[in-house]
Amino acid sequence: MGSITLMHYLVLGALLFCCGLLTMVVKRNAVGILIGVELVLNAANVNLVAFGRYRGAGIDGQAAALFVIVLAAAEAAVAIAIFMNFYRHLTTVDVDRGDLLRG
Amino acid sequence: MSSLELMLLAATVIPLGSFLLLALAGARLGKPLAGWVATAAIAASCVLSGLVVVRWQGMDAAARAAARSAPVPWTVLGDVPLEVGVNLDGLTVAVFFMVTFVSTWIHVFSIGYMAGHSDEIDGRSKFHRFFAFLSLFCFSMLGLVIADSLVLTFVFWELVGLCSYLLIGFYFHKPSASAAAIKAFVVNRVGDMGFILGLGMVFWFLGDLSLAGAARRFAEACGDPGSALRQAGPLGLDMATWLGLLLFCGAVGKSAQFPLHVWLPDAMEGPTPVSALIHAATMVAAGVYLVARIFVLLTPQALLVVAGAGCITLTLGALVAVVQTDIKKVLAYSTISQLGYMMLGMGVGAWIGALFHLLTHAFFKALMFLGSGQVIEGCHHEQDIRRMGGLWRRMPVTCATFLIGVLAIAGAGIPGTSVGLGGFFSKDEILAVAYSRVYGDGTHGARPHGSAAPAAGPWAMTETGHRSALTHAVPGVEHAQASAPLPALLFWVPVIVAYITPFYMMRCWWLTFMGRPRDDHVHAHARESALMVVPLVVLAAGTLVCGLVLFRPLVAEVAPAGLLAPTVDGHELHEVHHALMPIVGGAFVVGFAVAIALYARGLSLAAAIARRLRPLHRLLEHKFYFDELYGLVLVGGTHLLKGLCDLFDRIVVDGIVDALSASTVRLARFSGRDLDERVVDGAVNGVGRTTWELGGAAGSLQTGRIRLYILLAAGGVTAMVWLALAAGG
Amino acid sequence: MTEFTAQDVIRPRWSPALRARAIRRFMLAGLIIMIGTGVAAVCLEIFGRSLSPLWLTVGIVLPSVLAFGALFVVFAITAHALLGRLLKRLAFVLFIGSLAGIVLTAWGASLLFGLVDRIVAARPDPIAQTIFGGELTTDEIVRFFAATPEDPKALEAPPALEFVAYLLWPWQFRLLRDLVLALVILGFVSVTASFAIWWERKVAGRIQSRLGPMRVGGWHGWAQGIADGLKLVQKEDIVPGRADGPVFRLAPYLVFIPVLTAFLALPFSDRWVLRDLEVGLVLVLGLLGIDVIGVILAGWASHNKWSMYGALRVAAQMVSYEIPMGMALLLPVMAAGTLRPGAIGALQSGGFHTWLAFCSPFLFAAAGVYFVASLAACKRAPFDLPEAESELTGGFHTEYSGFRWAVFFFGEYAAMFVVCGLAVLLFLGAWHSPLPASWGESLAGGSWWQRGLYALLFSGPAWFIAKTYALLFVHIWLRWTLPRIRIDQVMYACVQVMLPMTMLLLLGQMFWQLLVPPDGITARAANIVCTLAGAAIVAAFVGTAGWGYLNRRRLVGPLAVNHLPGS
Amino acid sequence: MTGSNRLSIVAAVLVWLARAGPVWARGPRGPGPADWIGIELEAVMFYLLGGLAAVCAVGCVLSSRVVRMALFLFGALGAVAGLYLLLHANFLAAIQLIVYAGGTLVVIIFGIMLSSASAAARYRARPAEKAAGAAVGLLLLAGLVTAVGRIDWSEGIAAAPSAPTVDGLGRALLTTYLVPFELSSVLLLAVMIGAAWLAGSGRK
Repeated sequence: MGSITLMHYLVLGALLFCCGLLTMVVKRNAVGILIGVELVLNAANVNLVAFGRYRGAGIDGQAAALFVIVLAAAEAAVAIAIFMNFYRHLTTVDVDRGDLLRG
Repeated sequence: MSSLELMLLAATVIPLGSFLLLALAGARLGKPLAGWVATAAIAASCVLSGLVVVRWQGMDAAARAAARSAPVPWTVLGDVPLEVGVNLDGLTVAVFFMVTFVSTWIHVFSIGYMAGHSDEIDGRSKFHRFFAFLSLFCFSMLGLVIADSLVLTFVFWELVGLCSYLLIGFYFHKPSASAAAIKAFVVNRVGDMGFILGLGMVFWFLGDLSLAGAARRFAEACGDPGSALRQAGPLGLDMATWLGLLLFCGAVGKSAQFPLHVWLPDAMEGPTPVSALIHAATMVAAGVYLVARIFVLLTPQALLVVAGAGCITLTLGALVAVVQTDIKKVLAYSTISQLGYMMLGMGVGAWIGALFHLLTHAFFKALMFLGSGQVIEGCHHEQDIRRMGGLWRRMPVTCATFLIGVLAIAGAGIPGTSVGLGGFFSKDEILAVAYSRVYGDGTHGARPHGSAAPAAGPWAMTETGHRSALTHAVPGVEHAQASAPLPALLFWVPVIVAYITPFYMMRCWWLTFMGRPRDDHVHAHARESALMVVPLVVLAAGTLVCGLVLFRPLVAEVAPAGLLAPTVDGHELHEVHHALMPIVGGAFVVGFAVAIALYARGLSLAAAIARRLRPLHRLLEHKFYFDELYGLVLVGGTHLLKGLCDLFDRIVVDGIVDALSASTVRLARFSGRDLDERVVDGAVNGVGRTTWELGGAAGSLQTGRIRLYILLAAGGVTAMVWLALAAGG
Repeated sequence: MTEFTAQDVIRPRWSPALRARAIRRFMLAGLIIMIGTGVAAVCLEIFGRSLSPLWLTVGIVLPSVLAFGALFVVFAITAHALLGRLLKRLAFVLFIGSLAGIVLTAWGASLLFGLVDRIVAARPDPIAQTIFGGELTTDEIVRFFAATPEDPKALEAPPALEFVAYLLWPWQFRLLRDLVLALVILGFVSVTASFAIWWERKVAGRIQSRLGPMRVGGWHGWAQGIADGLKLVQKEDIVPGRADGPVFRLAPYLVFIPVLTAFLALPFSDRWVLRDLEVGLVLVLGLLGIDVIGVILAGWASHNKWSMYGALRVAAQMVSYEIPMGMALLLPVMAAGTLRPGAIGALQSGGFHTWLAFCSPFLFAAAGVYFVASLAACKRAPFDLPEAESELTGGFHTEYSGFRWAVFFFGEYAAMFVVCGLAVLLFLGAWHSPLPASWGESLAGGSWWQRGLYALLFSGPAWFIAKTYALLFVHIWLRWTLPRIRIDQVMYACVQVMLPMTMLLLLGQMFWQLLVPPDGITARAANIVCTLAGAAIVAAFVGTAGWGYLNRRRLVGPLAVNHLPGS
Repeated sequence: MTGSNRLSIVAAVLVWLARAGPVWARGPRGPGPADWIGIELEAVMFYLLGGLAAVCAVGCVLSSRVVRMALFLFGALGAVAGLYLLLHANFLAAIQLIVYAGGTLVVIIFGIMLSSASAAARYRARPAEKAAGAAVGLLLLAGLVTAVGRIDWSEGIAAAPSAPTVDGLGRALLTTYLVPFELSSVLLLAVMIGAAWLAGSGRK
């Protein structure tokens, strides 16, 4: 009765994922998009760890999540550096202004 | 590990420590101090190796064998164990001592030399960097000397090459220096390519990478007619010969032998102490050392190639040296020539003689290079001997020591006695062996041992015709030329060159130090540096005594430790010496006399002769056009390859395409115009138009707005999720 | 940043009427929630329905938390209004009382827990579990007390035990235990902070040849810290007009709460620890890292350029120094082979020479590196650039005043205690005394007073706190003796000096552990040398203080001397 | 109401609670894990933490100031760390705090501060975009939840509870995952250099 199953975590992961995606779509601030990405990655991580725990994958889920965390840190550093350059060139962080490559 | 091995190991590692110290903290040590650190390190190594030599002399054969411990297993490559150990024998000890001793004094010299040179690059002193490189070089060279496995040898071999590159290009902001460095590196790579292929063959065929083990396996394999090594390879030579030749390729590169000698003269772009250390005394000798170590892996055919290469090289070097005007270039070509002598010695079986020559040559060539460095430094970087002259007043010590070097390289000595300089003995020994190989009756080998085995084995002929220890080589082996006499050229060419050598050396010395000053400006400013004179004197003293005291016995002792014939029959050697005496005994006198006669009154007489023999002179001046030839062959070869590709493209590929198109045309005609135009064209145009319009539509989506892209992607994912759900029921 | 007028900046916030209204509202809300929850629970009880965890959370747990929160707010506002004046009068009693209360609570709680745990263990049916730990009924407790060795299941119980059973019953729930211990820790942190504030001012005074606070509370102004706290609590609550209100208000708690949480895994002794977590060290480090966010947000939300600069400096400095700090922590972790604080502490029980700092030269050096990095990570002088008052008028907390400012300071002193505690735990023998353990072996298993003596002399929270305070004193000492360095020097020191140094130390320790046999002559020699060096440092430390005390007449002016103890 | 009355009421409640046991513990129950997190408490904690994470995530979407978004992200990260604890991934929880909350988030906030022309600068998306985004997001959520809900996940609840994770994770990283581990170190190095170069390239 009512105990927590993998489904609960998956639903939570889906919710976090959709929120992250929405953040990316709705925010015009570049940093906002980065925050959305972090949410998405966290959603993936929750799923990974939950699968690892509930499907007997042992330590694998956690190891994968660890790599995701590391990659997220790296990604954030590079993204912020790019935003700095963006800001320096366009004096804004509004990503809609960064449409110089439009077709 | 025995204490001797430990001492050698320590002596090897000390320069590495110095390198690390200088690399990490060299800039803080400052200008003179960094140099003294490196000097102290190599001097410590020298003292250690000196102790080793002394103790080695005091040991009997059993103790020497006992002092050598088993190698340490490092790893296993496939099923071939890789072992590391110290190759402790007389040759190692001797060469080790020579390297450390010469290096020490060159270090001392360098401190004085670099003090007068600009060592600033981009406004920062690179003084410590120079000595760091020198230390690294010493470490690599010493490691090469004590390595007992081919793999280790190769590792240190490459390290030595790297150091050479770094030091030649020390003034890397000078285009010529950096070009010379790159040239040396690339040319050496060509040789090393062969070396590494040879290593691969050793690995493949012999399955043992240690020197001793490889030799043993080689002997076994060659004794067995069915073994893979005895299979015929390219050019009608068997695989055993190819193995040796490929290994020899490395030596060709490093020792600047005939096809790959072009880098050495250019390498004179490096600072002069570097030339002395690397391109005269030690590194180039490494090639000869390598051949000595892999001697037992060389078949008679391979030895013949070695001898041939040496013969060509020594001739080439000597001839070019005759017309060179740059003092360092003269020495460089004489180095090439002398290395050719050593290789020739190896090739004809004068194993001991060649190594003996290596050791004596190291001393007097280092001495002369340092002398030239003193001259260049004293004359404000003037290197052209035509503008020197009369320097003996200004530089008496340099002049005298240089003369000792010249005498040594010319093989000066009193014929018929045992009084003479190093070159006198070593060069004559090589010639004597060559003589006995050319004109001997091939039966020498049987005599000293009185052995019943016929002297027909492939490794029978070494030194004075004695049989090698590998007497189990099967008599049935088909090496017809093994016991046949060598071509007479191998004896006569070196003899002639022995006349040329004193000529060009005396020319160099005379033009530099004697006669009248030809350039007042140079002469007026010439001076000797006190610090730099000390190494000159020490090395001169070494040159005077080294031939007699130390090295001959040390080298000769290797034979019992190694795989060569145990004895050198002094008696017989003397006989040959005596026989040779009328032929080469007076060569140095003749050469000196001709040189002095030519140049006693300045350059005019020589210039006149040069004008008379203009084509020959120009040929020599352009160093037999080797650089131009290589440029032509390599660049032209590339063009040729391009042309071939072009032809292939035009004939084969285009042909196929043309044929296809022709058949298509026929097919199209055959199928009829209506069908073609209406259906096919319509379809094609329709596709094109659709694509165009789709592209336009997609282009309008291409807003450059990242959020829109994300939205679209998310929409796509959503659609797919729902589709999958719908499909899954 | 634009110009402000005073009217823009100061937003009047609080008045007695407002206060009363707020109290009424919160109380009402809390009561309604509680009653509602209670009614719901009773209804469920009557109808015998069981709840799924989701509805349990939404229907009962969440409302309970909210109700407690509301009532706590009421309590806080009331206390703020009423107790302030009361506190002023009864400062001494309250201070001593709270100190004693903390100790007694901790002690009593641990006794109670132990007792309840024994009851749980002695129970015949250990399988049945409930939501909060063990379904211990009062009957069982009574039975436990009534049981005799001859008859373990005696049912006849003296009626007096019934009441004891009701008192004991709640203690079996881990949540309640945690709540009690959290309160203890909160109290400890508060006492530490107010004590450290006074201490810092006294030390500063002595170092600067003056007396420091002398009046409040009588003996050497000991109550100054409490008085400061009270003053700050009573100050007007100011939020700059253009500040980002919620963030501005939230920031101090983002600084304070993670540090407080770090006490969760900080062991005061082998048994005085809230949770001896497997990943305790990493957790503490992570929590220490989090309080950067609060500081940055404080600077950002203040809408003041000094605050902003301070915040940027904090971000750069603290994030940078966390790396050498964490890497220096890795050395003892490597030596101990575990991240569990309790295990690391237990390793060092053999006396002065077994402390990890003295086990290898690299650990010895790492202790120093860690200490310097921890100074920077706590924004302490000489690395106090983020709040350099001569440049930034206070840095990130320029705009803060009153209670929030006090929270920042509580957070800072608590963080100092935590980093010093980590140093003590990892390098300086944790809760063990410097005396060799063999001396106290006979005491350890003796009667209760022998065990008490053992705890006092050889191992126990007292030692841990004493050693941590000693390091805290060094923090304070350094602040008043070293000049502040420039921000670029701070970053240089981190990135180009400390980082490579810790990397080398890490490598060195690695090779040390790989190559040096732990019982070999090298290890022993290093141990002896490091121990002697450590002893020399301590001796120098004490000697300097003693020399200063003996020469106080020369060092401090006559006014001060007249008031010094012993004159 | 007198004091004694009040006391008696409290005592009565206590007695009731003690005798009856908590309401919510009445259902049928199997043997729970021996550690202090019982199944039900785990569930409660899941709902609390998951709810916090969800609320913070939604807050991220809805808030218009980027600093607030960062704060919400902080909340979500902390809640996810708590979820890791529930999932017996202690080490991951600590790492989440150190790297994410202590490192990445600081970098993000740093980025916000350095790149905003003014504190109040807000860029609002157009309503149409918002509507489209919301539609897509909700549809996707619905699709995912439907997909998850189709499968019966109740089987296969983890049997082995809290094995020490640090040990296992360390071993796994240096054996099974050695290559990704080394690759990620290389990646971090590259990122470090790249980020430094990118951030510094503008100010010549």
